Order: sequence, then structure tokens, then C-alpha cells
Amino acid sequence: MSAVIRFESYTWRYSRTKQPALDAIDLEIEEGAIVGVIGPNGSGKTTLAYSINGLIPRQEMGVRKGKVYVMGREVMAYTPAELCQRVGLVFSDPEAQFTAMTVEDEVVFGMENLGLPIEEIERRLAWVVPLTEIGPLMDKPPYEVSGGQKQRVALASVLAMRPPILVLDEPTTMLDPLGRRRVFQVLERLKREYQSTIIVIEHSLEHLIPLADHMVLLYYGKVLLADETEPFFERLAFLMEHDVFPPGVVEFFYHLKQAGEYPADAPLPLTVEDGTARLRELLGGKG
Amino acid sequence: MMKPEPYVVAENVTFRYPDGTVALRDINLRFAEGDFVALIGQNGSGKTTLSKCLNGLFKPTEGRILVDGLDTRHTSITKMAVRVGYVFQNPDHQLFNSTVWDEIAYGPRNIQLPKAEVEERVREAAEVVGLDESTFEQHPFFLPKGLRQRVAIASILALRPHMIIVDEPTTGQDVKQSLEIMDFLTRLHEERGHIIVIITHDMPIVARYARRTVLMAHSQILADGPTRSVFAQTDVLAEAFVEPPQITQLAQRCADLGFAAGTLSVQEMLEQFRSLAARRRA
Amino acid sequence: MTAEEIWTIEEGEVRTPGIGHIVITALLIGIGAVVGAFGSFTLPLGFGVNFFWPAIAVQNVGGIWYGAWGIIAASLFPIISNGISGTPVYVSLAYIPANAFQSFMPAWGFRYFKADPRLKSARDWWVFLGTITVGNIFGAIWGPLVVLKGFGLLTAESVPLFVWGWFAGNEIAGIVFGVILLKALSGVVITTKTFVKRWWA
Amino acid sequence: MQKMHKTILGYVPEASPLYEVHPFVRLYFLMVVSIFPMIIGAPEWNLALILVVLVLMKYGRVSLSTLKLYVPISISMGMLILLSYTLLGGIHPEFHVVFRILGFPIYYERIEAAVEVYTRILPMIFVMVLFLSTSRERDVLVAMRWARIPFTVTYMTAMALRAVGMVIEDFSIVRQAEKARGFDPHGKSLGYKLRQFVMYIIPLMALSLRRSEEFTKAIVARGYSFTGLKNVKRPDYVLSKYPFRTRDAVLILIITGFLIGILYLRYGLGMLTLEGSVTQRWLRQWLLGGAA
Repeated sequence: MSAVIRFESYTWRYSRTKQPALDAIDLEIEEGAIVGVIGPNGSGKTTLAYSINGLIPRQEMGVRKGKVYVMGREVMAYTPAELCQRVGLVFSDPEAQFTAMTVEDEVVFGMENLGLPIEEIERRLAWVVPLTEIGPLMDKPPYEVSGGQKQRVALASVLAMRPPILVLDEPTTMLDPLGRRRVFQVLERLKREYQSTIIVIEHSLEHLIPLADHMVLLYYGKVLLADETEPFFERLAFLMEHDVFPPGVVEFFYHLKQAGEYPADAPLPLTVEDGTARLRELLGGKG
Repeated sequence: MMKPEPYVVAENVTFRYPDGTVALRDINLRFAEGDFVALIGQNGSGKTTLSKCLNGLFKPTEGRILVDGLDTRHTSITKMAVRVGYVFQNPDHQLFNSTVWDEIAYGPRNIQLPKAEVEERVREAAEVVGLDESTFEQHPFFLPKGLRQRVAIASILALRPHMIIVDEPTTGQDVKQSLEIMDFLTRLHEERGHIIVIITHDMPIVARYARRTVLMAHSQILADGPTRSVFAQTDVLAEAFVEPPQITQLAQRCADLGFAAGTLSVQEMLEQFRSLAARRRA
Repeated sequence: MTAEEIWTIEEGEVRTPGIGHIVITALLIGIGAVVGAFGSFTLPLGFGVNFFWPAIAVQNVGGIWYGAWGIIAASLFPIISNGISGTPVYVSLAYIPANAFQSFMPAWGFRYFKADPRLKSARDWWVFLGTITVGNIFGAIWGPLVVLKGFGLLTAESVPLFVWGWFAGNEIAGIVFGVILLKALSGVVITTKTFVKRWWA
Repeated sequence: MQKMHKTILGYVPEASPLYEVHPFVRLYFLMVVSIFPMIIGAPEWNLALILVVLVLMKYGRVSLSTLKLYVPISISMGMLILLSYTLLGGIHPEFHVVFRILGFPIYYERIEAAVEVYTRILPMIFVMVLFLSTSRERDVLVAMRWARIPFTVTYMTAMALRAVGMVIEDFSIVRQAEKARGFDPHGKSLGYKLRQFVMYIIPLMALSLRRSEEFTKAIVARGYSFTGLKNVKRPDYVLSKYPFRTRDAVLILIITGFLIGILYLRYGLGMLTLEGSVTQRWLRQWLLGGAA
């Protein structure tokens, strides 16, 4: 597998701050991987996202050093139009990205910008609308639908442009649990059926962990840890020192492991299902 | 122990928007001294409407709400504001003064308190939320989001409402910041005796902080009781599309092994595990 | 930042019109339309002329902060706000020069005299008051005299009432709201990329 | 229940025949028919135009209750014109005095002129109400796009219309937030009320400034730039959903025909003026008893 995104001692400092938001980071993201990016607010997660699709440096004022390669080419070597066909970005506040009067207009906006023929637009609509389940909303103003629906509309409008790389910046912060689950279901399908490269910035680890192949911990401008998901969470003490609060199941088994009540060589279960099975093994042995 | 007198009593409250949509249907609810309550449920289940009814911004279409013995329908908004404070979700909607000081002083000045008293209250509210003096002359618009939220809370605290409702205090905050805000609300509750109501989607936060949980769905109250027992009602939660925290789910799936359905923390889970394991070994 | 620096483009600084300016223009139209319609329903004199018209502040600060973009917004939003409050479309269209000029005057004045939008010195205040007054005088003459008289809605004798109504409605609201907005938000606006130092960027 | 379309000014049944008409035709109707009253001087013809608009509304199943919103405005406008033409109209010895109010002469010529102006303004308002109550924001955009107005302009219009809705919503939340802090305008002085009222504008503006940055990023991230892609023609998917039919072309021709006809009648044949109109004769009969 090859790196589809590569940061090379990349630094970005906003001109309004003294500290760099990202400080000489090196990071590679493999094609087809789903990568979860976590870390406290102010760690540079959003800066990372914007640096991949060129909003940084184009729409922000600041100082940039080092390189970011997307599909083998430096970000600045692309025109904005070329880049947005390769990297799709979903923002944390869906409302802030709606500028059209109906959901339909919102979803076709990006495709129109790409200059796609009408037939192709229709074909893509036929794909993305059922995928994100926004069919009944097409005629409504995008800002009048519910929070979870808004986020799916935002996702659809980016997916319709068929970017091979998808970056989601806290896509579920504004959502209730059901809305959150449905967004992750869409990502799940994308992973299964389309092998997209997806980068998700998220606080809600519960949903992220079962989906992610890799995890990255950003901490005040530095990449402190980047690994496959399971080994990543084996270093829980380190993570907790850096303000990562694991979901209950992971934490529970971590404590068991520390106390020698769970085999030291067994992987930590990362989901409720996994945890249930492990717990039954532990207690069922003598039951 | 004497049962505390309810501070807020909602009786058969129905609320209809002018366009006819029913947002609340026949709500009966009491809040008493010592309550620290989480109001949970899907978006659109009526949580925010209910809160706005409790502080008199909306008047019930049917039924009535008594706050501190006063009927919200016949009580001026000023009298309500010093009893039930409501912190809006987006601090940007409620910050409109040009300095932090004026922002916090807005409420006390509005109820025409003498100058010395206004000053005392502003200082106190700022201290409680941890705003230091250097911010007083700054423009709220320039502050980072976390601080803006604190200013918003302080501006409500300065009115010294006995009950404080905070709409989604943790949205957009990372886990550490969320815990800080919640710890600070807990201090208000324990040290100053405020009744606290939080509206939230964050179930681990509910499990950790709220002693009582009110679950809403379809404009009605589906469950109301100690958080532990509300989270134990899996079928009701499912009906409201709410999932309890992961550790609670784990306990519930292993209920047949002897775990309590109302397990709220990893610590409780560990204790149960150890006693179960010990029993098995015996 | 001094007032002089606010309006000077440093060497190597690139300022070009961008999407941000289109978005700002659209949002200014949005605010202006709502605030304008609100004014038209509260203290109307008639035909879109009001005794107190807070939307003038959007025209003033829009021009100061965003130059030509603010002027475009100022010209267009009254069409929406007047339309909602029942002013025929051609009357609204004919008001455009008045509305554009009311926004142009402060926009030009602050740039020409290098005044600070945060209203720091007495001079800044004079530039603000002077330019909005000249703008409002023009508007107050153009609106009632050219448009309303032109459409035959007024007699020559009743024009002065409308001239005074238009002028006072704009002048007072412009000072009250304009000063508040400039003092409160200029500090942030001038540091943004969309702030317009010349006319378009 | 009938399926309804939300329009700028309310709801229209989806089955409304007016909704079948291409949005551009509706915009053309607004722009052209609004000119008619400016050409026509005879009040009875302008009243007839109002009747036509009312019939169209009825035919288009537009709820006539939307008109209620405009009753106060129409009345105050009428009063204003009447005042301007009578009490504020000055002393004119050359005119005929109909009666006096507190010694101030009310002239026949002034009343006549007021009636003419008022009956000109009214149909313009009616045409506007018809347009607003049968068009959605999207229709305005489709109409503009169909007319080949540059995309940047139509897109800005779309965002502006979107911003209107957003600002209205913000406005109501900000007011609630003020109330929640005990702001109660009842029984307070005007100055106090005004000061508080002024407060609204800061959060409204501040929110918009914040959002403008997010909007911009979202638009740029989806590939929109001033110039568009190099060598790429921007397709118009939305427009393709609104086919322009022969019927629409015929309607445009009819509206244009009316415009030409009215221009010819007025300036070619000197008809449709106030002078010699039925209304003028009635007014004279009634107010002057046939004198003059």
C-alpha cells in the first residue's frame, strides 16, 4: 500500500498566534485506510484537515513550512479545483456549509462546479441519495431539516463529487445519538463498498473505534502517537496522560489487564460486542 | 429526612407553537432542592421547549407551571429571570455587550440593583466561572469559544437564579473541557445549593454527574427517576432512540452473568466483576 | 495598528477579491433586509421611508469595512426589505442611487482621510459624522424628490416632510447603530482577510 | 391533506396551475405588468388590472388571506397620498375648492390627482403580492439563471435569501436571550427600550461575520471559484428540472403584446389617460356637481 497523504516536517502557524498549530509533523496515511484523528481542542486537528484540502494556506493567513503531498503531488501544486476533486471535506457544523435554497441544489452545487454533464449528475444523485438516505428531503430548505439529516446532506454534497479522499472534521458533534450512529453507518458502507480513504476527526470514540484502521493522537501541534487501532489503545496509560478518555469498555478491560485479571497478551476489546464476548469467556470459564 | 418542597411544579403542561405543532404534551414534572438533573432525548423531543417554559420564555398553552409558588403565565419575565436561569446553547446568541464586565452586569442592572450590588455580583459570578480580572475589559466577541461559554454562564449567575438550566454545555468541547464545565456546575450545586438541569446528548456525562434523569421522546416524558434506574430501562431507552453509556451496555448484555443493568461507571463494573469472579472461584 | 496602517497595503501583502467577499455581500444583504423590513414595519412614513431606519447602519459600516462590496449590498437589500413591506418594485429600483451613495460616502471618507473604523480619535468621529450626513442629505433629496415626486406619489409641497423624514430617520439611526457596530466589531473586522483596504480587496 | 409548496409569502397548493408556469414567466410578469400602471392614467383601467390579478390569484389557488397583510399598508399609503395632496399640498388659488377643513381649502384637482396616483400604486402592490405568494426563493434563482444572469450574481442572491431566513431566526433567539436575563420592556422609558433594542444588532452582525468565514471555506472546498474551472462550462442541473415549454413562450408573447398594446393606446392614440376617463367624470359629478 502506498501513502495517499504524506506530511513532511509540516508546520503551520496562524498569523494571529505565536505558537504553531502544527509543529513539524510527519505523517503518512495509506490508501483505503480509515484514520481516526483525536486529541484535545486546540491540538491542530482542524488545521490538519484544512491543510489536506488546501483551505490552508489559501483561506487563512499564516506561515507554512514543510510539505503536504496528496496523491503524490504537493498541495500547493494543485489548483483549488483539482484539489477539491481529490479531497472532500465535511465540516463539523453542517449548517455553516449550506448556501442553497433546497437540499437538491445543495447536493448538485459541487457537481455543477466540476462541470459534470447533467446525465452524470443524475447518475451520481441516484447513487448518493439512497446511500445517505436523504431522498424525502430533496425539496426542503437544507437548514430546515433536523440536525442528523443536515449532517447527512452535508456528507452527500461532498460524496457526490466522488473524492477518493474524504476528510470529516468532527462530523457528529452537533448530533444526537441516533444521528451520530447513522452518520457512522454511512461511513461504514463507504469503507465496505467503495474502499475510500477516510480521515475522521472525532471526540466520540465509541463510534470511531470500530470503524478506524489507524488512529493518530495529535497533542498541541505534535503527532504523539500514530498506529493501527488495536496497538494504539494498548498504550492507554500514555493516551490518558494526554487527555484521551477511552470508551468504558476499553477502560474496563485495561484495568483488568493491569490487575492481571485479563491475559496480558490478549488484545483489548474495542467494542461492546467484543467486550461482551471477552467478559463471558473470563467469567464463563468456571461458570 | 424531610422530603424537600418542589421549587418547580409543572402540571399537565401542553405547549403548542403558533403554527399548531405540539411540542409538549401533558407534562407533569417537579424539581426540588438538591436536584441535579439531566434532560435527555432526541433532537426535537421537546427538551428545549420544556426548558423555555420553565423559565417563562414560553407560556404553556394548557396546564400551568409554578416556580417558587409563582405561576409563569402571570409572572413578569424579570421575576422569572431571577428564579430560573437559562443558558443558551450557542453563546454567540447571548453576548451583545462590548465588554465582559458589561455583559455580566447586564442582568443585575436590568433588575435595577444599586451600583455596589451590581459590582459585587459581577465579581462573584466571574470568580465562580473562573474568569480573571484581565478579561473584564475585553470584548466577548474576541474570546475563545470555551471562555465565551463561561461568560454566558456568568451572565446568568449574576442574576442569582435558584435553578439553572444549561443547554448542551459540552457540545464542541473536548472531554477534558467538558469535565471542567461539569465539575464547575457540580460545585455550584453542592456549595451554593443551586438546582441544576443540563440538556445533553452526552450519556457518559449524564452517568457521571446527574443524580436524576428525565427522558423525553415525542413531546412527552418517557422516564423520570434516578439515572441508574432510567438507564436500566433498556426498552424505554430504545423507544427514545437513546443508548446508555458503553459500560452500562456491557453490563446489560452480561446481565445474565449477574451484572446490574444500572451500572454507571467503570469502577462499579470492576467491583461487580471482582465479586462475581470471587464467587465463581469459591 | 494605527489608522494609517489599517488602510495601507504592506509590501508583499496580497489582497484580491475572493469568494469571501461574495459571501460577505450576501450576508450583509440578509441582515440589511431583515433589519430594514423591521424598521419599515415599526415606524413607517410610507413608500419605504421611515422615521427611524436602523438598516442605514448596515449601509454605513458595510461601506467602511467592505468598500464596494458593502455598497453593492447597500444598494440591493432595500429592494427586498421594501418589497416585503409593500413598496412597488420600480420605486425600490429607483432608490438605488440614494442607497448606494449613503454607503459610498462613509466608505470613501474613511479611506480618503485614513480614519480609524474603531473610532479612536475625535477626527475619526468627525469623518464618520460628516460622511454619513452628506450621504444622508443626498439620499434624503434623491429619494423623495426624484423618486417619489417622479412617480407622482407626492406633491411638491409635501416633499420637504419626506426629505426631513428620510434624513432624520437615517441620521439618528445611523449614528446610534453605526457607532455601536463600529466600536464593537471594527477591531475584529480589520484583522480579517475579507476586510477591504481599497475598494474591492 | 393537500400537498403545499412553501412560497416566500405563504403556501400554495402544489397542484396550482400558476406553479406550472416557468419561474421566468412569473418574474417577467412581475417586471412587465408592474409597468402597466405607470403608463395607464385612467383609474378604472388600473382597478381592472387589480381585478385581473385577483382572478389570477383565485385561479392559482393562492390564499387571499395573504392580502390581509397588505391591507394596513395599502390604507396608510392611501392616507399618505391623500394627505400629501390635500392638507400638505399648499394653497393654490387657481384650483376648485370642494370644501374646507378648519378653513384650509381642499381642492378638487388635488383629490383627482390623489385618486389617480393611488390607483396606480395599488395594482403594483397586487402584482408584487401575486409574485411573492406564488414563488419560492428557488424560483427567483431559476428565473435569473434562465435569463443568463452570471452565476456569481444568482449565487449571491441565493445566499442573500438564505441569509434572510438565518438572520430572522437569530433575531428571535437573541430576543429570547435578552428576556432570559430579565429584560422586560413593559413600563420602561422609551430611551431605555431604544438602548436595549440597539443591542440586537451586535450579535446579529457578529454571528454573520463568524459565519461568513465558514461559508467561504465550505464553498471553496466544493470547488467554486470566481472564474470557475478552466475550460469547463458550468452545467445547470437545477435549470434542467424546469423545462421552458411552448406555453411559457406564448405567455411571454401575450404579456409583451399587452405592453405594446397599452403603449400604443396611451401614446399612439392618447387613450387610457385620466383626462376623459369614466372615473374623472364620476368624481366631477360627485364633488363638483358638474361644475368646471
